[in-house]
Amino acid sequence: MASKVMSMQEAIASHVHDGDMVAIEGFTACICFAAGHEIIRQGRRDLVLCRMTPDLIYDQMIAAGCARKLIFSYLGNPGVGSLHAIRRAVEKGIPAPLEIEEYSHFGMVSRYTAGAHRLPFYPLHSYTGSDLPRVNPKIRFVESPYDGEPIAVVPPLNPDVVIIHAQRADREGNTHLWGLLGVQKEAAFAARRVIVVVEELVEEQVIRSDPNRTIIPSLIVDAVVKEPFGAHPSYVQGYYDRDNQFYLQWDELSRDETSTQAWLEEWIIAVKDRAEYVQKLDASAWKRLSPGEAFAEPVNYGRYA
Amino acid sequence: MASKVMSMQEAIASHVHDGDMVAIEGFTACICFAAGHEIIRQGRRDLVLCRMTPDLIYDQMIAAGCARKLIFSYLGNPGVGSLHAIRRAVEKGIPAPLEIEEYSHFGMVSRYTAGAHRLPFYPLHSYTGSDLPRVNPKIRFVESPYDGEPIAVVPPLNPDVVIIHAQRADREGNTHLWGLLGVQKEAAFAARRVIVVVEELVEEQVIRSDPNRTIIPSLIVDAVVKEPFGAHPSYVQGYYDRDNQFYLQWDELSRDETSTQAWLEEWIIAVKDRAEYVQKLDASAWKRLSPGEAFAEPVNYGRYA
Amino acid sequence: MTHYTRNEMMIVTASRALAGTRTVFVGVGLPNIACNLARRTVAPYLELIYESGVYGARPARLPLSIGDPTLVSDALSVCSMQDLFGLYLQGGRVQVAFLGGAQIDRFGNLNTTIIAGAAGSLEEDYARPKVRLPGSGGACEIAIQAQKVFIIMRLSKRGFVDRLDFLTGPGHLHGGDARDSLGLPGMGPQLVVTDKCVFVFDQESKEMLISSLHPGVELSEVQQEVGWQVQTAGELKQTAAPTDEEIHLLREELDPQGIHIG
Amino acid sequence: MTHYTRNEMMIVTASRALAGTRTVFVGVGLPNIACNLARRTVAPYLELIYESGVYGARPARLPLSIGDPTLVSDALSVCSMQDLFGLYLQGGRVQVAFLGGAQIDRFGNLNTTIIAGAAGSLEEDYARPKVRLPGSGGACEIAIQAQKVFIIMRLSKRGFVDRLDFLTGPGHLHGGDARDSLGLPGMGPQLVVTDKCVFVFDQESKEMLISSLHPGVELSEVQQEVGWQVQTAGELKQTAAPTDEEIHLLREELDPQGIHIG
Repeated sequence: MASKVMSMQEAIASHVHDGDMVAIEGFTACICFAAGHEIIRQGRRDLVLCRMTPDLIYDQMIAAGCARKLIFSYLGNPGVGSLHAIRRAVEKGIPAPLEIEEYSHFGMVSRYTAGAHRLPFYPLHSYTGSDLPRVNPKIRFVESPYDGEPIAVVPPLNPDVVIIHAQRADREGNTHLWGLLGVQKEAAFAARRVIVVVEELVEEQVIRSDPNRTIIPSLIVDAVVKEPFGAHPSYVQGYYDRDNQFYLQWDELSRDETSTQAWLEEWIIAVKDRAEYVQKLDASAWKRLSPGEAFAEPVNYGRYA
Repeated sequence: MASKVMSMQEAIASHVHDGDMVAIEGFTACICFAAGHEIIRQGRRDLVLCRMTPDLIYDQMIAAGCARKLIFSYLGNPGVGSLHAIRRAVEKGIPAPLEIEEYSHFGMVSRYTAGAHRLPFYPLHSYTGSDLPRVNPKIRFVESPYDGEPIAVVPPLNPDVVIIHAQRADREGNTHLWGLLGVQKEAAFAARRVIVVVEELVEEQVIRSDPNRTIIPSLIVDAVVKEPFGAHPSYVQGYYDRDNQFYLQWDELSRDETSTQAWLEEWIIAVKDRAEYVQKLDASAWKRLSPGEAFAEPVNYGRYA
Repeated sequence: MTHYTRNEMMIVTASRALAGTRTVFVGVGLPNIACNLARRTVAPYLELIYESGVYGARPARLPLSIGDPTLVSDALSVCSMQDLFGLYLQGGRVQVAFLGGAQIDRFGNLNTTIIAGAAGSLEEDYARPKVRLPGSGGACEIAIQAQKVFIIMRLSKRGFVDRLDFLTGPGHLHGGDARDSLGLPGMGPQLVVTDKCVFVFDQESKEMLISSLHPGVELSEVQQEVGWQVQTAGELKQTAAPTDEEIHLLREELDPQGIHIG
Repeated sequence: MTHYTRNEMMIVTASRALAGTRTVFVGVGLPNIACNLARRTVAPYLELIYESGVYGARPARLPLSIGDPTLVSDALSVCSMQDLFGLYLQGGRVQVAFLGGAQIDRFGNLNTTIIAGAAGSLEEDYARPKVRLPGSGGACEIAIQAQKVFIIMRLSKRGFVDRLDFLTGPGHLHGGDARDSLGLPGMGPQLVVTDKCVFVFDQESKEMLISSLHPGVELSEVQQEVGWQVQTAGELKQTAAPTDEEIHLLREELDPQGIHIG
């Protein structure tokens, strides 16, 4: 198979279009800020953004005016507080009104799962007694044909593009991911197009040495981007830690629309790519964020020839 | 937590009772023949046996008269041919009539999944146009509340006991499994009681070094049995190969009821435990079945202290 | 006896409620410290479950969020969120879950979605909220599925309200057998730990009752911060103060930088 | 030209039908060899998918069964069967699946469940079969979900029947637009490769038609082994014989012990 390796610029230009439904997934870990920044730089508009936890990256993209709608389950700066830019959009329509479609975490997980498994709906024990179904008509109930009891269901979610950040992949996009797995596998299989962004490109043989670790197969991948530190300020298990100073800093600066726009200008618009962003960061950051080593115990798959 | 380690004798005596619904799972790999043999030795009766692929172990247990019912999706000696003892029971009622409840593979997987997730049913695109729903009233259809189209559903399966064979576990039952994963996780979470049988007992730290590899957590495990070669004549990835000579031999000897009973007598009833069975096997078997080494590439989880 | 803060009092009280518990669904912040304290005191076999996909975490530092890498390193198992919510929570494997919220009512129903403006209808208030809160996260299904829910919230009139602006996670709904009649699998809220007192729920009516006052707190102080006429559960007790050992564990081992206990 | 066996003719014909295919759902035996031959000839980017949970297998030996450890070692990905059936097959990622059966009818419907005795009704025949066959395995959902189904079966009057004893995996059902009207996602059977000829299906009626005869086979030999009056698809062609290269690959690399090609 031909290599799918390309630059982030090419990947976003080829696969993310105005009006697309886009999900940059990753639950607190492996959030591909590099892709979000490139989408802002390329000036995408009218996106429908999906993510369980919009986190700072969607706060930035919404502040930059990329999105018309947000599908989500938890709007927070994790462990810190509010997402001020999204709150401004929802509460006051600044910079523009934002349509929202809201679920619980398990509801979002179930939507991706239904999308990935090509199911018309996915059942879950949730929403009974909650006001959420009153404000989201897509949350419905069906009766079990066995005991007649109702159970909540959600419809499939099939984004146009899903962007996943991981530790390593080969040039075709066979991807090893470890640590928190979030909803990445389900989101990627639900997608029409998949962009995989990795810390390291490796030989196919590295992937084949541990096939149980392959969360995303080349079959569903359209582009592979090598972008070290591409998840900063979030973290990549075994590679770097969350840069909590930035999460705290964003909490301060994003309270004000002017300082928010100034930050976007300085750190995204005026920056060419992730390599330049990494250079612009305090060099000591990477030292501070570097974890110690803790290797998995060996596993023998055996040769059967 | 206290250790759950016990002998196979104790594990079967404590957790498998006459009339129980029992599943020894493992799709061609990691089939715990040692547990099945001990159930035969202890003379269990009226079991409801569940397994996607009954394989030789259920052929032996049914020939020994342990079961009154079989829930399954494929009745074959994989890669070889028929399961003759089960065919005798179904076609001729020898040694006793056997009730059957039949699904497709995905139907069985879905039943375990519904059981594990405590769902009243699980939807799948199958059975439409097939005669299977005509002979199994548990296969039903529900309408999607989104597009009104019907989709097949199956009800949860919650065995009293599920027995899983794996490469390694700690003394509490936190279990690493690699290679084919089959339906083991879903079956174990669906079970009321779980027996884990392993090739090696390891320190908890080995498990904690690679938490993504833990398919079954201690939380759901009731007994841990160390039983090297406990899956023979099936295989354990990285430990030993399938003993295909035995699969071929069984195909011959099991065609006849008398030679089947003689084999059960010689290799199960007259044998004290798996250690004795292993001793009784040709010593060259283990050499013949031993695979070469092929280790997974290292993975760093990092220390975050 | 060592002097202690209100937060320390809350944490210690919450940790003691976990005596004998095997599995707890943990949020970050106060619940995380309470659970780690319980492991060292009243619940040595307690396993921590995080919605991010972690079972049996052994955090080497205070996690910064519910998905901190320190929760993964050295955990017993790390799985997808589909498995975590499906197999652990919905599978009925979670004995106790901690929840909190911006608003709670007398039946332990929680709101983490919006603070309403003046629009008047739920749908309009939702569309144009005065304050947009984080939303459910996992709270809606946790409230429905966990065997027991323990709530940790600071006592305040803004929080303990007569009527929620939005019902995100169901407690006992309108009370009585409301949960049972809707078939909700979990037992719902059993305990509300605040910085001033502890509430339990009446067996029949499922209404919140003051069970004990923290040392030095007067009943009127509690009444004043609750938006409905709150009753007591039999004879009013005093919450036992933290022991020296508990305070020592909190300050020396669990939160040496004083981020949450201060 | 090298002499070849009937099995080699079947395998080579099946392998050529995979030209340009990216993903194939493989059974053991003949389909496995056909797929591995296709990878080396007409479909270099073909990835093998096994229902046991394997994507992108690179077997170092002939697998003994659909779950051989040689399918795992060096595979691109190995997942649970829930993921394999849900994400790959039901997810619509399988372009071609190979199936076979004990019986097939003119619309490509397959029976792998029972050979009926004399009871008369489906339910009674099922309860007391003359021959109990293996059952569906994954065949029922594969027949429904794979984009295209290719069937490999030896031609025989016992197998090519006017009426199935049991319909395990749906082909084109009663023909015409039956599949579409039931909403089955896959296109159903497209090809039947036998040891004597190749069948295709009429675009409209969906009835099986003889498309080509293998070298040396007469039309009457085929007619004689089919339990209904079978038509030809336009002008009857002769199946191209195996090339020396194909035969060489089969005998030297893919089945050196002659287990399947003999």
